[in-house]
Amino acid sequence: MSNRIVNWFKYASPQSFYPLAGKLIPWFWALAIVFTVAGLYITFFAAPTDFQQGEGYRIIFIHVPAAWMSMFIYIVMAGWAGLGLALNTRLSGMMAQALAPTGAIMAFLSLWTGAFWGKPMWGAWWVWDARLTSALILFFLYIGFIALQAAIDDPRRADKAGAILALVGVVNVPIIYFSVKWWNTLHQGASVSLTKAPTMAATMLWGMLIMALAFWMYSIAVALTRVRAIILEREAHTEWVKDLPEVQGAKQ
Amino acid sequence: MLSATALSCIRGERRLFSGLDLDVGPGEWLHVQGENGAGKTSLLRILASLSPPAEGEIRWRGEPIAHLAEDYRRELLFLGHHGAVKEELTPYENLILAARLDGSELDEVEALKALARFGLRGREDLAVRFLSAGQKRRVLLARLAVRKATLWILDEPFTALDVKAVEMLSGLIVEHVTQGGIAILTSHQAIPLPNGKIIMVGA
Amino acid sequence: MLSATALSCIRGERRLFSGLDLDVGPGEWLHVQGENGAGKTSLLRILASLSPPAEGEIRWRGEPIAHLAEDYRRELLFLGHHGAVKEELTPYENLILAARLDGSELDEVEALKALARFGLRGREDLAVRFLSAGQKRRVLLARLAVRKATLWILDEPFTALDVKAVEMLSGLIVEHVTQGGIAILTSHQAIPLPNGKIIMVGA
Amino acid sequence: MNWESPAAFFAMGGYGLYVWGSFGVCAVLMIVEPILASKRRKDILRSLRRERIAEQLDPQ
Amino acid sequence: MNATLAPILAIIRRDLLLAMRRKSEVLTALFFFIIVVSLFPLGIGPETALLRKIAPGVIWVAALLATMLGLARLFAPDHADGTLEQMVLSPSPLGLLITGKIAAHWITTGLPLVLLAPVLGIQFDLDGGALGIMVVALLLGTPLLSLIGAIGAALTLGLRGGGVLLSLLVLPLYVPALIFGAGAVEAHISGLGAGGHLSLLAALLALAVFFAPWATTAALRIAIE
Amino acid sequence: MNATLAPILAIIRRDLLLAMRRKSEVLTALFFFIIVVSLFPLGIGPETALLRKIAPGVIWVAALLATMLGLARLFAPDHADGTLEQMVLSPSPLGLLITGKIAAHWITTGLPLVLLAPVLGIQFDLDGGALGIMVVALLLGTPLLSLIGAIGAALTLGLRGGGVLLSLLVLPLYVPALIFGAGAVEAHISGLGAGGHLSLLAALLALAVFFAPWATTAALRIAIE
Ligand code: HEM
Ligand SMILES: Nc1ncnc2c1ncn2[C@@H]1O[C@H](COP(=O)(O)OP(=O)(O)OP(=O)(O)O)[C@@H](O)[C@H]1O
Ligand SMILES: Nc1ncnc2c1ncn2[C@@H]1O[C@H](COP(=O)(O)OP(=O)(O)OP(=O)(O)O)[C@@H](O)[C@H]1O
Ligand SMILES: [Mg+2]
Ligand SMILES: [Mg+2]
Repeated sequence: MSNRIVNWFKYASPQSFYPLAGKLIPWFWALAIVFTVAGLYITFFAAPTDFQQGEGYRIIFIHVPAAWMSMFIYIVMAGWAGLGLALNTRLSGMMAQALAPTGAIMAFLSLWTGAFWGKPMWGAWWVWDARLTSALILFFLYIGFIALQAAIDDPRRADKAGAILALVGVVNVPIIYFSVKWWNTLHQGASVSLTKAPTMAATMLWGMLIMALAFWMYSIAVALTRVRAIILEREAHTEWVKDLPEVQGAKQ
Repeated sequence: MLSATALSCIRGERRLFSGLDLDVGPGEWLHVQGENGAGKTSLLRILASLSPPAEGEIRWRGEPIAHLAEDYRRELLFLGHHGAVKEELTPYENLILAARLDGSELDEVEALKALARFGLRGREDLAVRFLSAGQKRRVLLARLAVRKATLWILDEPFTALDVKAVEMLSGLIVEHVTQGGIAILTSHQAIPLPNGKIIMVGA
Repeated sequence: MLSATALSCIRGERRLFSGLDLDVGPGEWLHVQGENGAGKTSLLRILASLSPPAEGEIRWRGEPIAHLAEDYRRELLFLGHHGAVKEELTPYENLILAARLDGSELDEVEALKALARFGLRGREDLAVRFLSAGQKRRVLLARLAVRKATLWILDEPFTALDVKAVEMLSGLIVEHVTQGGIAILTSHQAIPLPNGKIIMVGA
Repeated sequence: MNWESPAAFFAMGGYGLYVWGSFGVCAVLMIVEPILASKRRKDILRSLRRERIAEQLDPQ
Repeated sequence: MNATLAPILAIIRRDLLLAMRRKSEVLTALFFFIIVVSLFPLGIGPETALLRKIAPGVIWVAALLATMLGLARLFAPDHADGTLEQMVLSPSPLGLLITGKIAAHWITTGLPLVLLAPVLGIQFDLDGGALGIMVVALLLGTPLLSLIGAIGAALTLGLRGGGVLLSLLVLPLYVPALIFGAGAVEAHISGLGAGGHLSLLAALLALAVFFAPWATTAALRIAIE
Repeated sequence: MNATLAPILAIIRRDLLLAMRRKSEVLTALFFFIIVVSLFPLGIGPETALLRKIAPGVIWVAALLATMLGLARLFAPDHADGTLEQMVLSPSPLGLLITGKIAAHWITTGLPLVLLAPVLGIQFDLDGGALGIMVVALLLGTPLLSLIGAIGAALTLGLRGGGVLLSLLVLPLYVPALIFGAGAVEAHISGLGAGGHLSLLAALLALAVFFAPWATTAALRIAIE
């Protein structure tokens, strides 16, 4: 029992996590590529034309996974941040920092693909729909987190400040979501409303799920790559980094 | 009474000092010496519990200061580079407010006496921002005369003071120490204080 | 070369000094002395043309400085309480930018040499806000080594400096003066400078 | 296969701009992001190696 | 009880004294509010019907920006002159002192806005009932803005991009307050009743009262270290 | 010519370097703009027709506030750390240095707003032509905002209520820019043609280019003394 805890903490140290991440990264890349290929096949070849939206609906296969990931990554990020604050482990802050840009990109993608979908479907790049608005705010929360960490030089302080912000944000995300939803439904104007996508054929559902898996694997792979860079940056002066083969190596 | 063992301090990637031990008891004062950038200010802030040491432990009356918290802070008076002096307020108001922050009400007469002692007679009601560099420092230092604290930690208290003020402040410190207080201070100037302990930081 | 006649200065309703005459020529330095709040800083700012005197006139090479304007400022280097040092920039960048403000491009080697001379080797690329109190002052003072100016007006240049830096700065001032420059400065500390002119302000 | 020709595939039934605008940006970001992330690691590794060499060159 | 209240009151008194000394600060936060609200008719045009429709939104956004403007100076002066250090070293718990500062901030910026809002509402041709709802909503909402804002102010303390970074952090968090606050008035106007919105605002306020001082204190400790 | 340009360019380079060092500052002024614009729909409601109507006004008010927010830091840091004194003592004429500072302010705050405005216009469902007019109007208007703002920033330098007093001084002066700027877009939408508004904006800009640096310099000299 206690043995297992010790084991867990072992991987919570940057020193042992660094090589572990290095070993895991290729696997996640492989999975990401496999799922992407399969997902793209379903997207463009297996899935039939939608009778209502023509070919335009195929955007859904990246739009929805991106939207899901943007929300999921924020929660994971806040989780790491909270763990770092509570247990004072160095790795947690680094993980949170590594996840933020990926989450921001996912949020951006959900906005971008949504806009490129909205234009042909609704005739507008943007409407102030509840879901759209809260996705936009989530994007701002990511940018705020990144900007705050970038503005603090001392990494330890940056981690703690970022953790507080992430926790405050994670409390607020559902509040924001429901408030926006309520705001929108209470006085829905005569303007466009979100036309519900037609009940999806099984292929579509599968396509979306597989693409979501691809996005998931991709996010993990990138975040691990980034966390390795962050570990090196922060631990540059330590002995174990100086002893790494990458650093010792005769490569130019 | 205040003792520290194996303190070390890291700023950025630079190790300012390590393995630093110190021990000051009642009636003693400690002169922290070292070059510019040696880490004196950093050490004083650590001793005042404003920032944690990279390694090592600090004890006050035998207890780690991290545990004591409030009980330590109640006995401590720390004056740093920055004055905690509000430029918009008068010296008198500054003194009153500082006392209130410490949880005590300052008597009017006492406040005026302290200011006069620091040569601010006639400037009690002038906003601090009009004062000269030395007068600003005096406003800050006047807290020494009104706040009852056992441990004084003073970072370069003598800067910007003229000769008379330096003597007066030295007198105050001597008085505090002979009454069983403790003072820890830094200064690059020659100061007219008798036999204190000395600790070198850095190098 | 710099002469002032019947200067007076009023702050609020307080007359800090009046009827003050001074005259410094090439190869001389002037020590402005006085208690805290006597009006030394005020005098230096007046001499640097940063604020006008209540009465009196200041002449440089025989001409009133008000007429000379740019021609006076070109020969003048004024360093006050505030550093004109940007906390976000490194010492190196600060030096380069200050030179550019004076209308000259500073050579990289020269800048690094000046910083090294002021004991900032190894801190050239660290943002100033991480530096210690004394190191910040050194960044400011490094301008003395790179800017060619005849008249130096320095307000408490020795504050916060350690013993070694005080000596180095004194050396620099002596060098400047023996090469025919002029220095006007204030300081409450004892400073290792030989025979200068002295002027008392206030009281 | 529901595409008659590559041209039809790229036209996306008239929605080409929108579909490829979405997938294109998505692809670009997902290629650039990992490149930037691994470049960040390579940069720090390079400076660490340089530091090590400088240390060895240092006398004493 | 007294031991809890005394430090809070001491800080409130101190900050009010400082605000009085800087006189212009309180007044001008108010004027900023007035000017922003008055700018809209200039930018949008004078149609009364249109203006009445956007009035609650505009007033709330202006209140939000006016609060935010003062936030940058909530802790910054105390940080720069070392008072914050002295507060950390004070025998009173830091959390109480911080609560006092937040309260003082509300008294000097939020409260005046609440008192002035009806006048501005009249400019936009709102009726009596709507004005009443607006005041109640602002009374619940402005403390919420101060509380949330304090977290942002503490997090960005002493940072380079300070002032503007602060708005980036805080404004997204202000969204629920804005929606329920402006929504309350609109709901009243459209005859739906403002009760739901107001109770949600109150619930958010209650949450913030417990949570925000804690987060602020934690952030300040980091800034000082 | 070169003697005129050199100090201006030196200051621009210096201020851009500082802006880059404070990284977040440029980006976040932009985000402030985005967020303020996005707040309005939240306050007012999501009706597209209504939003399209108020869009030019909202975007202009937001541009104005975003510019104004940066103004407080236009001279204040240089004043606090003594750089302004050194500028006064510099052999180059103060007026030129100040012109450089104003130009740098526009490059770091005004220009990004101009570039971003079309995206926000799209959110409010403006059509291509209106977007074009808006960009031109902002291109003429934002330098005007920087120039006028600089006067206000200089006048309030070192004063107690500084930041907020500044907005009190500057916002009324911004009113013509707001009216013609937002008016241009509205005139275009209602089919009246934006030419008149735009030439008035250009005339104001020409006036300000000559007048504002001089007034700013005079105000700064007073502040320093
Ligand atoms: C900028 C514009 C858009 C943004 C920011 C956006 C955002 C989102 C988000 C956050 C989700 C996940 C919500 C959830 O799982 O509860 C989502 C799902 C979805 N969106 Fe969008 N969206 C946009 C435009 C569109 C458009 C134009 C359409 C279709 C015409 C659309 C159709 C869908 C569908 C079908 C789902 C999945 C349904 C579900 O999981 O409930 N979205 N979008
Ligand atoms: N991020 C950093 N990276 C490297 N060095 C740093 C960093 N932050 C601070 N330092 C160094 O830490 C030291 C801090 O010194 P401190 O302020 O304690 O000096 P001091 O002894 O009080 O000096 P002074 O006599 O000048 O007041 C300085 O030498 C500074 O250059
Ligand atoms: N508005 C005012 N009303 C009255 N006195 C004022 C006013 N403004 C400034 N003073 C006084 O003017 C003097 C300014 O002195 P100055 O800063 O020149 O002194 P200094 O000789 O440089 O002193 P230090 O050695 O402390 O630097 C101070 O005594 C200050 O109290
Ligand atoms: Mg120090
Ligand atoms: Mg002085």
